[in-house]
Amino acid sequence: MAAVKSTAVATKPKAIYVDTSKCTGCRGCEVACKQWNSLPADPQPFAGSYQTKRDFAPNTYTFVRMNEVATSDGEVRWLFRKSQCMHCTDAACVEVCPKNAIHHTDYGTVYRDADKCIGCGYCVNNCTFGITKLDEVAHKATKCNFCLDRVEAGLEPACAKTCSTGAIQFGDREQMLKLAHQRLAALKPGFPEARIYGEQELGGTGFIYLLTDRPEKFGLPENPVVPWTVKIWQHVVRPAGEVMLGGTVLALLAAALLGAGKTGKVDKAARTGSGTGSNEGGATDAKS
Amino acid sequence: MDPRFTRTSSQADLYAPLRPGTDIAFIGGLINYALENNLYFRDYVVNYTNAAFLVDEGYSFHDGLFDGYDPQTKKYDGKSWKYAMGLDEKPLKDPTLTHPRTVFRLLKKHYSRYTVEKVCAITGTSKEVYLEVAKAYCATGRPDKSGTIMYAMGATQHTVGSQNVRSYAILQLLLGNIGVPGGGVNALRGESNVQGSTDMGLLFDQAPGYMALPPAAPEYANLKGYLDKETPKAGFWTNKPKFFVSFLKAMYGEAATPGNQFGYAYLPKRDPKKNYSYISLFEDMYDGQIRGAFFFGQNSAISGPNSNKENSALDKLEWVVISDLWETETAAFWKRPGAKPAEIATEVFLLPAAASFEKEGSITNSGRWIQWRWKAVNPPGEARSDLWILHNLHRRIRARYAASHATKDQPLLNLSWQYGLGEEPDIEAIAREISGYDTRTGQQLTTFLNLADDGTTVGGNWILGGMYPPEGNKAKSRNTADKGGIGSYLGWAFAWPANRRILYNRSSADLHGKPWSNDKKVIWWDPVAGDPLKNEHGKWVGLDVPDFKPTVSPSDAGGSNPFIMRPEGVAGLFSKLNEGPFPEHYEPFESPTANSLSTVNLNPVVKIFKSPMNERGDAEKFPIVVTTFRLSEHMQGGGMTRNLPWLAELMPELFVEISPTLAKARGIIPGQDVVVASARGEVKAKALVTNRWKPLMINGKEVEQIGLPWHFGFMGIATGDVANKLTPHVGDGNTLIPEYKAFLCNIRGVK
Amino acid sequence: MEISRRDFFKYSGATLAALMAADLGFDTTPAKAQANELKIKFARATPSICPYCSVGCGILVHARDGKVINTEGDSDHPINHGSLCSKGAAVFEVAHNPRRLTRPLYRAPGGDRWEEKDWDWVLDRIATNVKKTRDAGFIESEKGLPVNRAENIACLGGAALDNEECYLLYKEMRSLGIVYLEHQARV
Amino acid sequence: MPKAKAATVYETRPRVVDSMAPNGMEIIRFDGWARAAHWAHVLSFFALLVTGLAIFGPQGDTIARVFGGIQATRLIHRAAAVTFMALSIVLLLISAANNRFRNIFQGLKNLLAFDKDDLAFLNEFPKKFFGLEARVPEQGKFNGGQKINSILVVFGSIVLAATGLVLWNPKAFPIYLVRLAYPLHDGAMFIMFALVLGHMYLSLVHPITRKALGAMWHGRMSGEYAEHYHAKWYRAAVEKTALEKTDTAKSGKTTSV
Repeated sequence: MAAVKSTAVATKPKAIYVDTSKCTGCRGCEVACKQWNSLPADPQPFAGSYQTKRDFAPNTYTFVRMNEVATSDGEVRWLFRKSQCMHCTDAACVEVCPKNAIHHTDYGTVYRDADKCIGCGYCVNNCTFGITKLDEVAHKATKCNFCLDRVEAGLEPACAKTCSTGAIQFGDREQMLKLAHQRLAALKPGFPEARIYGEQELGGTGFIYLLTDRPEKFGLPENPVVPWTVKIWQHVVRPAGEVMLGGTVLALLAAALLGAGKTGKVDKAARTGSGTGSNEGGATDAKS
Repeated sequence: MDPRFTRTSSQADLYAPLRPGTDIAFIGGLINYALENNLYFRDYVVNYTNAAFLVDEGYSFHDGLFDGYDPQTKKYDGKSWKYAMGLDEKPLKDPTLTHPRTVFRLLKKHYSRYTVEKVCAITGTSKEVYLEVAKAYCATGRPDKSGTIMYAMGATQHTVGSQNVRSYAILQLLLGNIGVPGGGVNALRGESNVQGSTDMGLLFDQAPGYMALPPAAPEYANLKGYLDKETPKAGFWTNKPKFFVSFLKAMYGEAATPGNQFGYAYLPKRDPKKNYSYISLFEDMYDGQIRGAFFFGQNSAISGPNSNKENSALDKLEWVVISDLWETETAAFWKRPGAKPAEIATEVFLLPAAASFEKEGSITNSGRWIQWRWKAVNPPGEARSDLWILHNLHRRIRARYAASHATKDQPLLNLSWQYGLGEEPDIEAIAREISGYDTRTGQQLTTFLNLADDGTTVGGNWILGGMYPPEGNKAKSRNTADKGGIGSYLGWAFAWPANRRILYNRSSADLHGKPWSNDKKVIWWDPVAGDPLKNEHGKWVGLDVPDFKPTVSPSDAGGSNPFIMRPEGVAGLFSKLNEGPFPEHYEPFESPTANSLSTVNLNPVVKIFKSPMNERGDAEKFPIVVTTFRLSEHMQGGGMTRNLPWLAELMPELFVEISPTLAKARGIIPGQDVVVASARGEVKAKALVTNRWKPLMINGKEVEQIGLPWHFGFMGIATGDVANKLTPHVGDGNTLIPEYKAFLCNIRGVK
Repeated sequence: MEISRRDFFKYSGATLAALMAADLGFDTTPAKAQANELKIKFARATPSICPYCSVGCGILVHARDGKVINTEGDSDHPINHGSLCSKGAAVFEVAHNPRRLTRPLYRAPGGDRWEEKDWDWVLDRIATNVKKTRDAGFIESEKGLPVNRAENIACLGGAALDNEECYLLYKEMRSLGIVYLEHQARV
Repeated sequence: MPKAKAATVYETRPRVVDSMAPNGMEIIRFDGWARAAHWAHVLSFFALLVTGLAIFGPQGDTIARVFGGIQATRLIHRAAAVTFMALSIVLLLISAANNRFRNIFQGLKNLLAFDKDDLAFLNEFPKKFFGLEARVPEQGKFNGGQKINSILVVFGSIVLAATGLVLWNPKAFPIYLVRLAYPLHDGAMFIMFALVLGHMYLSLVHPITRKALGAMWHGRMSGEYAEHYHAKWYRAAVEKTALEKTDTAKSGKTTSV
């Protein structure tokens, strides 16, 4: 309903910088995330590759995507990317959440408040990256919450702490960006397609990737946007609807006051009949 | 370099595939490359290795065989694998390295056969990649550079496993990479305390501290005979009598007196003709010789080779005791798929053990750091620590023999067991006994140098000497300072020996005691340091505890002999192992091709078991090379990981990695069930078709390769067939470690 | 169903007010994140070393009222600086796992199931077996030389045991005369 | 008022009924089924609207408490949706069967047939609505405003139902369709909400038009009102009744509503 979402401006912007040129796919982050958040396993059958997780699940906030990519000279590259909620600044979930259960924190991350979430699934269906999932039993949307309790206690998020190759680092946003740019400069000669992903995308995301190849090789959209349907919904339909509704009520009030002078009787003078119904209003009519 | 393109390879700057079992060819080629292109570190090689030593005339090598080989006994006599001695009974040397019988020349001649073409034909690596590897790695031969070789079971689990590691040592010595930071030959061992359990001598022929357990042979009849035979004339091992007597005092305490050779007779003497190592143990168990067995946290049904045979061996036991945290496949061998419990008469005891954080104790990592573990919580239910189990089992067995006066029971009754009267043994007392104390004062020793051979000191394991000095257990120290930034962390825990972090670090300095390069300095000679009262005129100082006599100056006698454990004080490019002084490439027990370097296909000293269930596969029936491997998500026999939901969901079941060409050839689609068969068994797995695997050109023929993780078994959450049903009962020429990493198989899809 | 004009104003006014309030987005509840309480806040952290491979990474085991509530890397530890691979990170499930053995189990010869026993019973029975088997196969001497060995009992394990445990195991087994003493270092 | 037994009445040609109405005449405007359908829809629509609003915004929680918590509210929303759709279909069928189907298309045609009177009505009535003088032409059974309203209601309901089904189980539909369903559902809700407000005003508050409320309550509208505001429809009804009177006189049956 609210046209303007109460988005806390990030006073202490933090970020997690994931360097895919260092990740060896050991999946320590997957286990550490489950350990800290006490998430039970959700076993999937062997799916033809090391990556047994195909998608997020109510108790899987993060998993490592493993793509084998053939290179031009017939060799193979094995690209790993730890995937999780991106914590976008221009966040579709924050916009669509009807209960203000998802909002930005002082660190610029997107936090889902379990108490206010009713499990309506708006965020699940509109997330730009399709990450948030719905726990139908607990009626809660589930996603990575950037280990907010740890961050507020001055600790690193669980995945950043457990990463043994230093692929996942946590810190102030501009410090992380500095590291990313340094690394990019070093990698560019060997990896022409290397780039930073998340610095500008969607107004800057809480997770910043240093990709060694094009985004789709890592299962990421080239330039992610909040779905246009969300924009139409939140910035056109809703405001317009509210204005129209307000207008209707005012019109009815005005009509009632101005029309007060009329007697209850049928107005003989206007024999030709005044009919009923405003341009939007209407008399009763049975469905024929 | 790895037969498989692994997740680590994905981040490597350079990945070189090679056929499993051809490491010596690969490294031999690098040795040749370093020598041919003069990339070796000459000063280091001349002064710190036995390159300049002349070898006895009797030494020879021809068509894959060294001198003195007896085909009947399949052994070398090794009589002439020694230095040529001068009149002064000292080895003859030629520092100019020109004499044809210098170790250097013989080495150069031996590896001149390992040309790049020949090597690439054997290993299947492409020439371009191989030359890139050679160029990149041999560049570390410069004084200011260093390179490290890290390896695991991929190098050791071969019939030529020991020589594989020897070839790493030779390459590193030529490039001057031993004793310097960022150098070394580093094993990535697989269990949290496998280093500690090896240090404690839990091997059939060992006493703690890498000392030999005496065999039943005339020359070992008494302690004096043992010490004369086992103590070298020079080098640090000349102290062995102090270490061995202190060990006997630790074993038999008061009952170990000079009179009874400190209880030497009580030690069990093994039959020298018999081999009691892992494979022979199960062979003998299969033959019914072994009636009872203990398994302490070991899941042999999964991790042992030829598991069909090893499981059948377990069936023959009268009783077996298993102590573990889970009901493993070894504990449940009597109800394994296909077994008939009614016909298995073994009495099985499964004891619940405590986990690492449910008990106190120290463990030693691959870097020889002995770290203490504190107890966080009690074990669940009635689980107990292995310490508790061993302590209370010993007391009960001993009680049964209390009344006996038979001599055969004296070894048990005279065993020293001073760990308190309660059920829970006093672990600090055990740690103190291991580290060593003076029997007269009860004072903890500060170093193993204070151990004595007259029975006045107790030292359970000399290499841990000094871990528990009077001021307390150094394994518990947690100072995070790293002086000099080379990662020595001298204040963190205790490293054996004597807290040295980089062994042979004397070789990081030149003949004058000055570091070869500032970047690679560890210790150096400081003429000013030293305590004048002890008329010390200079001392070795630096960023690590010197692995050298601190006050011996570089110019003193032996002042430039960094390899203090070896009699000649210098490293052994030429060094005796069962198969010879230089590593030579031989094909694995089951190979798709003949040896193209000589007519000797299999390592000539390997023991072949002519017993049932030990068939040998040939390339016709089994054309595909297979190697077993481990996953980062599972651990060894799988007990500790396949019972954990978070890990079971990451790697849920057994799969086999195959190349797209092989898949097409066999009509196998990704994810399909396949059967992998070797001469010894069959295994069902899911197919993981990946272009990380490619067939390799081996001696002109295209050979397919596949990879099988071996953690899986029928117990636990993540289950699967036992990959080790396929592996052979054949082992390395020196250690008899099984050849898991290279054998032959065939594969077919299951409709 | 006559609704007086006054009633109408009352009702529509009320709904209007509610709508207007919602309209302008006055979110009455505070937007600040109330992250839940840090679970390890009052826990005791015990340093331990990972039970898996031999790199020797440091692990902190957080416990409260005798129960493990969290395990993560030990940031002070110079080897791993707080990081852990997938196995080390899962150590929590070694503490909380219904599959853990909690009572001594015994399987009778030819039997098809485990029976739960107490420690006294199993240790006594094992000691009896050891003595019976040792005495049956003990070789006291060979060719006049004392050998004191028992070749009919083997002992395997344990690279996962502490040093002190390995030491006791060594003393205990050698004192019985066992020469078939092997463990994972060989495989 | 005598209880009028529902006679088979041709919707489009209403019958005149003798009664004690002020000018002694009423016309049947809506038969029983039509009224039943209307009021059933009012109930389910309001249930949908209110429970929908409970989800719609943070302030909805107060509404949700009335229904026993947000999850109960969402359940009621779904239940009401089912009744809403079921009613539409069932009653459509019944009234169709009642009028032997011919009438349905006729009804829809009337609804959608816009003649100049309707257009004239649309720009005249607003002035009148605000008390200004306006020349409103004669209207049929449904004036221009009522036709617009009906169209929007029918169309709005269909959109709400369709998008509601998509939102109910998003996994069964392609994601872009699900994402499109949100703005459509909300938009249709706004329109329907505004319509209902206007509609309630005119039928309950507006001094003149509220007199026609009875037509949806007991089905009859006073002749005077009909003649005044639905002249064309009124005349058609009167002629028809005159014809029937002569028939019954011959057959001896009394005319009934």
